[in-house]
Amino acid sequence: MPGLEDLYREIILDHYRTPRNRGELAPPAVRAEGHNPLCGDEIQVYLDVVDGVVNDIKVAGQGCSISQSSASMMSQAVKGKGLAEVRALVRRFRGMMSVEDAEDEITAAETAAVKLGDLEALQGVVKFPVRIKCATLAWNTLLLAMSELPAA
Amino acid sequence: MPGLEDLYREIILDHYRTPRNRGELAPPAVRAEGHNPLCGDEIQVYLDVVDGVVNDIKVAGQGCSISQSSASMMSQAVKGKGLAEVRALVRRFRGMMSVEDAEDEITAAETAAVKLGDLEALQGVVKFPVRIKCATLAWNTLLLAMSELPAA
Amino acid sequence: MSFDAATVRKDFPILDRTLDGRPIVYLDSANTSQKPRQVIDAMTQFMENSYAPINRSAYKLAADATELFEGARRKVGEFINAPSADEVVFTKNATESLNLVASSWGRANLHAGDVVVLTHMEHHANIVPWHMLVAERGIRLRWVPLTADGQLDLTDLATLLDGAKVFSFTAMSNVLGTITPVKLLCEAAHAAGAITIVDACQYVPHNVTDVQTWGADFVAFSSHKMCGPSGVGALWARAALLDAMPPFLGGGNMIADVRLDGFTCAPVPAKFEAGTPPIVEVVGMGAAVDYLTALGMANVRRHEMDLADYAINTLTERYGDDITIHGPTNIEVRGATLSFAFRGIHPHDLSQVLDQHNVCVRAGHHCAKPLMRLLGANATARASFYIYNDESDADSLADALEGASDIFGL
Amino acid sequence: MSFDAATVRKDFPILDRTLDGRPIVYLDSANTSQKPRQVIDAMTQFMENSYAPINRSAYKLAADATELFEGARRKVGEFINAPSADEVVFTKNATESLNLVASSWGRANLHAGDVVVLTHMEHHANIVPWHMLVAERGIRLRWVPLTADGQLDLTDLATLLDGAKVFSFTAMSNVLGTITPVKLLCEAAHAAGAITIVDACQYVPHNVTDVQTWGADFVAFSSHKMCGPSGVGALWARAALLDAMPPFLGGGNMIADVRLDGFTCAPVPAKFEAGTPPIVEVVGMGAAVDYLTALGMANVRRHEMDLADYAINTLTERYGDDITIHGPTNIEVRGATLSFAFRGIHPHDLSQVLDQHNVCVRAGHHCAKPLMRLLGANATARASFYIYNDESDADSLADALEGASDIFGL
Ligand SMILES: Cc1ncc(COP(=O)(O)O)c(C=O)c1O
Ligand SMILES: Cc1ncc(COP(=O)(O)O)c(C=O)c1O
Repeated sequence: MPGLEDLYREIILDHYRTPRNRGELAPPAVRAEGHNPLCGDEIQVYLDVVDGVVNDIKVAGQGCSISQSSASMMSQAVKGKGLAEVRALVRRFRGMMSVEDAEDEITAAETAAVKLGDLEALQGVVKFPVRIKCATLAWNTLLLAMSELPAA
Repeated sequence: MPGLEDLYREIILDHYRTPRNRGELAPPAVRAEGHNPLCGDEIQVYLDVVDGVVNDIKVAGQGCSISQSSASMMSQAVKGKGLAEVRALVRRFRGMMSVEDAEDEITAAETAAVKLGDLEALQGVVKFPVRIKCATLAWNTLLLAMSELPAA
Repeated sequence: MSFDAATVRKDFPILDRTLDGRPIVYLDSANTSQKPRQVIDAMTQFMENSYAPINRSAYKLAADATELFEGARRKVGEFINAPSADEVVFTKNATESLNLVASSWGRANLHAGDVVVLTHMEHHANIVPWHMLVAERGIRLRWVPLTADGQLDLTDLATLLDGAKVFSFTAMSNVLGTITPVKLLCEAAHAAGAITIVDACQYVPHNVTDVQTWGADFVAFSSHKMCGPSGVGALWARAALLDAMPPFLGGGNMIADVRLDGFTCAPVPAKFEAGTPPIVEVVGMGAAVDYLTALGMANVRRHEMDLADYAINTLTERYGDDITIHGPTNIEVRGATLSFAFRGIHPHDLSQVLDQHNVCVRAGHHCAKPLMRLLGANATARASFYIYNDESDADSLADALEGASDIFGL
Repeated sequence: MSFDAATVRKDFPILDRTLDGRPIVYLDSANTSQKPRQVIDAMTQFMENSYAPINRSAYKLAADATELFEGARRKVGEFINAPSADEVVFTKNATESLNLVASSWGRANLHAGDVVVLTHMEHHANIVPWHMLVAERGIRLRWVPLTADGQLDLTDLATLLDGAKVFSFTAMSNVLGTITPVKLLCEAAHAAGAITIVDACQYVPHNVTDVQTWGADFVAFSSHKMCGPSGVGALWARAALLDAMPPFLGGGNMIADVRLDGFTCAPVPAKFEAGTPPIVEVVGMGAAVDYLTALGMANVRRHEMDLADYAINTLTERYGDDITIHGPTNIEVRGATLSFAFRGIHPHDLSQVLDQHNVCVRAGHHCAKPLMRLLGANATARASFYIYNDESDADSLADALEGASDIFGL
């Protein structure tokens, strides 16, 4: 049986205690809201994209250590990145969480090339299938926010 | 286990083969329709009441030996009777079929006093619970017809 | 794999039983099927070892139960070749599946004057929900008629479908045994711009089912007719349709958020699964799918074709004009469900007499009263065969009929 | 009769099991309860010996199965002191029961501007169906607020009920454990001319239920929370109300007649039981009622009061201000369902830590998001006790909490 140490790595708890990029952004930043129907977690992602690059991102809401730390790490990871790169990252992260995405224009090679960095710490979540939805909540909400960006 | 001879008494088969009072009556006779949702049997009872007495009654429809013979015997039994007597008879018959009726103005003594005559032959039906609905179909439809009589 | 009904039969404890010292000849599987040991055990073991809430709690026991439950969804999806397990919605029975479509898709898409096409051989479950929309919405119904041998008469199909929004039809008649040309019917409906709803309640238990080859939009069926538990059924539909539909029942599990002033829905399939689902029953349905898959649905179909052939021949050879078997004579387009009339004896009386020999057949309108009226009867007797039946059961039926006419002196 | 949880526990096979070498401390019965051997056996035996269609076929096997099925209806009716078993409608769960009322009674009786009164502690199952009618019909909702200790605040009840058509409320909160004064609420509603719908999902499993003393109009509950199988629930209602209501789902069993141009309904309860019912599950629910009746519901209530008392005292003595238990402190008006907050640890994380000790509690919004928002949380941890729990389970919970704060360094 996987132990709690697989789940609650120090870096996760650090992001949980000291979340990065918390707050809100005013329009024209887009806002998306996500719910984890299982535990009631709610998250709001504010995304400010300028010229196809994530200029700023903020995260608000309430949640457990996994969903909050995942959101915090995500915000760090995507800030300053181009949208294509962000998409590949989301795909890579969801892949690590064993969520299968349908084939699309992002190739497997592109996805595999993405560096996860700190996010690797969330790897242990896969052993606790119920918590996968906690870990992916911020990411799914990010996708939602991206889908609401005005067409370039 | 009860045998078929309990169910298919000779007098029942006689009424089935040669049903009495089959046909229809024109208005002002009232018409009521009954369905046995189990087997699809359908019955129509035409009831002509003059001065509180069953002047004429006819039965139409399709059904199994039990529902048809019960209808035939019923038509014979009620023809010429006053409505109060008919009600007591219905109650008595339903009682024999182990259908419990709520208390009403007809006393237990009145009900017990009713003679069933040939209808006693249907007694065996109680041992075949599924067929009780066949035996009572005509009687329930008679009640329906009576409830549609113009108030005296 | 070769298929041996005698071996299969051993898996069904109830068929080992005797009643009044005689074995049970169960010929009412079109009504509901018996349950193999494998399904009973799966349910028992789940309740004894693994029972827990689904999709709600986070502890191991609940996580494992959820995995078993969702595993059953995948099995059911694969059994009908659904593109994705998430397109499988669990309901309480096929009736609820069909009501779900009529109520949710119907109320969102059908308005006064819109046409829904049904057939004359539909089960009440595929008639009454539409009658309710006739009353509520003023939609109109058109009916595909039948040929003399109980197949769909497709002569005027294009005309009937012209301008229709929905074509809802059975894949196999529960009265006549007729198998309908589902793929062709779906193509015709789509060509006319109508969506298709397939009542596959009698088809899935007896045939290889492939919803993608059919090209259907909605497919409804029940667990209890396919060796699975009572209390659960399924609706398959294209994801895009389910996504666009309003919810059906409201409550827990089907929401993303609830506030004092409104709610938002969870993604499918949760959106259509309000409240605590039939947890044990879904797991049992998964076990039933495993059981049937191991037998091989092509083998099942072949077995039933042989059996239907044998039964029809035996009965007609023995009773000639005294027996009328409804539905197609061509075994290729019928299942092993035989409705029949015998020597003018009312089916209810007939079934009573057969029951003296523990031969269990259904007598009645089979929840298809419009079809009954067309057959000119208000009831038929119906013997329906399944995997655990063999030629001896057909013989028992034939033997038991012998005594029937004596009693009624007809 | 004296009540001994240790003896009761022996009836539940799953509680005999160990996970990773340790016993299971099941504290999630408000979510769904475990099943005693007696219920599992009743279902198994029914499937092995007596399974057959209900109310459709005439042979002995079917007649006997029908008798067992209808016998279960009588048992369920007696268990809640229904005037007649025919007033008991079997559904798939309490959620369907509540949807049935909102959809069938609601669509027939509620129009734009009509008022339905709910409370702030309702389960989504008693909120979302009404939201759906708000959207479809333009009815209006009013909400009975709560007191600081989680009881209904009845100060303005008369005003809230003024002009209302429906008052629909829970008899016991699944989050706070609060037992509401059902009789008084029914009287107030009737005085205002409103009908009453009681969500008794959390009440029936834990208390003596008497729908006649309550004076309620509709009462909904689920089998799976009262030691019975999943896949079945019940709706009790006054016969006159059921008689007057339009049908809910359309299909087999609920009809008197079906023609090409319309249909007529069967009498209740069949009118509301479309399609093949959860046959085995209804029989199992009857066995659960027998089981609980033998224990004595007054004993069950007394046991749970003692246990709630013990658990609350143990937790507060041990953790003082580090733990906040929601809901009433007065044991007379609460059940043994304890929602709590602990040292600022998110309930989801808390439940994960408790799970390391096989202590099964639910973490989440408990399908009561509006209430959660009022509590200022988006989730709580909830430990809910039942007949098979005893003081040792409360101790296990208290012990397991010990380790929780270490991990989070809070
Ligand atoms: C063709 C057909 N459709 C629908 C149904 C309804 O299925 P259920 O009673 O399981 O809801 C049945 C079975 O009764 C059927 O034979
Ligand atoms: C108070 C209350 N009402 C309704 C429900 C819904 O019950 P079910 O999920 O069995 O439909 C529940 C349980 O989830 C509940 O606790």
